[in-house]
Amino acid sequence: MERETRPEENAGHGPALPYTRALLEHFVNPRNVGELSEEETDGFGLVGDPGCGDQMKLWISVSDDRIERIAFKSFGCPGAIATSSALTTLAEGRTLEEARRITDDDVIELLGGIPEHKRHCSLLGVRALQAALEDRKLRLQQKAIRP
Amino acid sequence: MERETRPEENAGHGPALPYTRALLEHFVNPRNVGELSEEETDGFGLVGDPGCGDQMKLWISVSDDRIERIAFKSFGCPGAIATSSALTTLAEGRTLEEARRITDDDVIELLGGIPEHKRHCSLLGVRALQAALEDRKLRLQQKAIRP
Amino acid sequence: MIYLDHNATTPLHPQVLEAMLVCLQEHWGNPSSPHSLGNQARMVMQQARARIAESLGCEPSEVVFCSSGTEADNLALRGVAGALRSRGNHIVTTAIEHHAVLHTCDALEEEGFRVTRVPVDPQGVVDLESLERSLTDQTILVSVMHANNETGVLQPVEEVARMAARREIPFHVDAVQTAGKLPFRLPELGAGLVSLSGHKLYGPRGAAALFVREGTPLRPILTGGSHEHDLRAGTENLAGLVGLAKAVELAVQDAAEEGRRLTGLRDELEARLSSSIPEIRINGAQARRVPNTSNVTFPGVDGESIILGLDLAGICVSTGSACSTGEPEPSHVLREMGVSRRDAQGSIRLSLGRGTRQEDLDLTVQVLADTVARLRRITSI
Amino acid sequence: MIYLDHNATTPLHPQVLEAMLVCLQEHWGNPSSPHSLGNQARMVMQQARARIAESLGCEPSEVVFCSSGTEADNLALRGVAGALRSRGNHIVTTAIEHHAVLHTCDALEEEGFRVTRVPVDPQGVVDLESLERSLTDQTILVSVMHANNETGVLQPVEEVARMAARREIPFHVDAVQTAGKLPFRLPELGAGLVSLSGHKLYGPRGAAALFVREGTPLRPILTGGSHEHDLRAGTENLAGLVGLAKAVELAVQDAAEEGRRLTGLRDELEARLSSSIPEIRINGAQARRVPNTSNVTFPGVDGESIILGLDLAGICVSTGSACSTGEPEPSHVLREMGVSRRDAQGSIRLSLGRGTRQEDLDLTVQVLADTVARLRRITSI
Ligand SMILES: Cc1ncc(COP(=O)(O)O)c(C=O)c1O
Ligand SMILES: Cc1ncc(COP(=O)(O)O)c(C=O)c1O
Repeated sequence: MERETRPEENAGHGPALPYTRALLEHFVNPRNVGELSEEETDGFGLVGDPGCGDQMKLWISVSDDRIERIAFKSFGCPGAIATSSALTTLAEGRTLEEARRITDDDVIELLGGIPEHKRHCSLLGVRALQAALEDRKLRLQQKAIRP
Repeated sequence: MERETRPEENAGHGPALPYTRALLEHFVNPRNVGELSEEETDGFGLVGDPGCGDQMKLWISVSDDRIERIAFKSFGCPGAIATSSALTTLAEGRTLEEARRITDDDVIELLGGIPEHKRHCSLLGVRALQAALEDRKLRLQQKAIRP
Repeated sequence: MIYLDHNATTPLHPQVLEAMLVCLQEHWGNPSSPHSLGNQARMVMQQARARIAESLGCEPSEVVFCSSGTEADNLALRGVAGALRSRGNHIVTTAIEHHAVLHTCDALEEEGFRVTRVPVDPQGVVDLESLERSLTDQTILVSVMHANNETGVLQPVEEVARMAARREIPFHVDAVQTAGKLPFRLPELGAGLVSLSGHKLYGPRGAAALFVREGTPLRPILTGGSHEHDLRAGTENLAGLVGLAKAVELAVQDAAEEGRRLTGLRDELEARLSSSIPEIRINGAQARRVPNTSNVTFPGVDGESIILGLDLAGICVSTGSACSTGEPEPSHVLREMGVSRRDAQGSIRLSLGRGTRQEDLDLTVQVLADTVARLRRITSI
Repeated sequence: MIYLDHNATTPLHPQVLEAMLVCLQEHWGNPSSPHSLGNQARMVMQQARARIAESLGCEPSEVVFCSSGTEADNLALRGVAGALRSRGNHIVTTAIEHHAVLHTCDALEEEGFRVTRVPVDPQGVVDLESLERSLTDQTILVSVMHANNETGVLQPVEEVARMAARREIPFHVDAVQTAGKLPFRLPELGAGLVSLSGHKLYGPRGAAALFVREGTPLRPILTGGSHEHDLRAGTENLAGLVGLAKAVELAVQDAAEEGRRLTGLRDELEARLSSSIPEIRINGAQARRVPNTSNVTFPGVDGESIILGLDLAGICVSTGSACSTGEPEPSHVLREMGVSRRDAQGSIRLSLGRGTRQEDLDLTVQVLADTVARLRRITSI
């Protein structure tokens, strides 16, 4: 179901937008924007088509099997930015196992819903995190091979 | 040119109609409605398609080469009724020669104009009069042959 | 003024005007615009659609907004013809449809379709047997009006729906004259396509709708942006749609009660006309009819002259077949019912509505009796 | 609210609303009805038609009222294609037309017509040589927009008109974005068909017009009653038409002066944007443009995000290609001008209008600079 703010709800309370307050908040004040330095980075994910459409980069720093720091940069629509930001707040401080189990629906729930046609944007964050987690595994394997 | 009453002219003065006051007056109070008896009749004209559309019957009584009495009956639209009535007022009291020269435009002028798509109705009256005048000629000829 | 031409058009319901004004002044954004003004307009539009769907008993996604009943009919006919051209080329309709259907069938014939126009009986009801016989495996569309605009005579659309459904032929109902007059819900008609028009039910001109049941094959006739589920392009006339939604809602709410009231008034009107004017005939009186319509023949006089006589007394009626300008052709509907050309020319339609009161009809009967008597004194036949 | 999306739609001019209200409340008769209320409506309609004709420099009989610019475009394209099908099957248009033209061309292709979409140069101006080369003896229609809705870039329609006239090919101009913005008179365009739409010039939605020059072959796409010189059936949306007439009249009166004012504001806006935001590009800036439109690329950021940033500050702008719902496709217009997909995604359209004041633009520049800077800090590219 498409989550739409009904006009009545908005009467006189700012713009009538198809987004929830929570989503707008993450769009205006995205959390964990930025990059991690090469040394800090334990995993890195890049998703989206760099030639066209939305794109997202995500860095994680892991300590004690937990995501200690997370950072992202995103080229994309409001949904992409907000869901990326929301995803980082969900992932931060979580164990790797917990992080792996974060779903699109978790992100959507945190934001109180997202317009139907923007759902696919919310995939980006979760997919970037999965990619970063995979990347971390690879990096560990590589370290194990030539220490 | 179509003669249309402009709405402004009508503001508050009765219905906005495509007809002139003069035409409406003849429609509401047609002159010379009726039939002449066989004895009175010197000429009779019937025009229009009895199976469909407008129809008009016209009687004249002639004395001293003048139309002394004229009467009509009409099945038809307001234009047919009003122009028939107007025609009879034009013809009444005229010499036969004058009557023969009455045109559609004379009738239209008397009525102050008629909507373009009603023009053909105005033909009926004039045509019925011509027919009646022809009929009179025939009757005279017949009388001459077998008196 | 006494207005008895509600089948031609109706005045705006005050609540409809009010809803439209809010929209014209406040929600004037383009529903396709990606900002708050546009979003607001889009939400208002969704509400209008939902409101219509609820009033008529269908899904919001099944409502396609159009600009007139004529466009809705064109979309139904041309839309199905375009979509099913490869399946067959035969269309079945009736001989008494509105010109929006009949002339569109003429146009489709020019494009190579074959059209059967099923006749009606003397009461103006389509001949069901003849309709059923006309269906072939080439038939891709059946289109039958719910009620005729000139006589008010109801057509057995439910039975036609069953015939069409048995053969899986899409069925279109032109319900322009019944929507808001009869308290039906769309599924009861059994049609995949149903047209209705705002200005016939106290809504605005320029706003109409085609119900398109999920799965009905339809190709758009207006292409461009992806409005109206990709079935009808063009920036939406939002104030019109909001007005239409309000009008449908109000009309459907009142349909049953108002229908009873109008049936009473109409029947009384017809009784009085019959008793005070000799030789009149009520066309389609033996058939089921919508409550508000009465079509009367006054032999020997011309309909236009009666209309003008009434008009001069402040009473608006019409011949039924609204003709844009020029010569009124005798009604094809009455002719199909077996009425002579001359009697068809001497017929008028009285169509009652929300504003009609008993005293209006009292005056109407009196003026009609006088007018007809006067014209009969003049008549040459 | 600061509204800078006038190319998407405009608010009603108060005088337009006033004219519509009179009509909705008093002149609600059906112009086809044969009584005084109908006559009055018919006269009001004739006046509206005459007023439009006078404002645009054509005959009243050459104005065909429609329900939207999209319908006008469809009538022009499908109408000529239908009328001249036997003479040829080739249509020439440009690659940057509005979807109302381009998607209609797609539909005509499915029906067997061949369509050439002439490319534009990097400034968004149609390539005249290439257009002329594409004309064949099978070409039955040329359709070129007067100004593009996304960039405001004017097309050399007068020259195209001469090319088409030399070969006696009907020429259609989509003037939806110039009618009322530029002080032209119809004969200057040299086209047999010209579309315009009410809601782009402070008139109502649901009202538009197609100018059809005497003698232009055209087959109606909506059939039914004989409205609009038999070129467009359907009971007329009288209030809409009256509003359209008033809007056209007012817009044409003010076009020259308002054009100068908006050109000044627009040029100043672009200068300030260029000096306060690095790396921006104004699309089509070297071409002749309508006065009110500015299309700007902000490399590295997403247009939708800019729009939301502005929207939250009460400023309404759009990407230019209004998309009904769902994913905005990067503008086909910018892509045809050689803009990369990603830069097209990072472009917005600011379209000024009657209500736009210098201080609105001051604030807009400031908010835009902040928003773009913020988004650029987030961006991954
Ligand atoms: C039965 C019927 N169908 C279609 C129409 C056409 O609808 P509209 O007047 O909205 O074009 C009408 C009314 O004129 C009608 O009565
Ligand atoms: C150039 C152009 N043509 C056609 C249209 C379609 O007009 P309308 O919105 O009235 O359907 C528009 C506007 O959307 C336009 O900008």
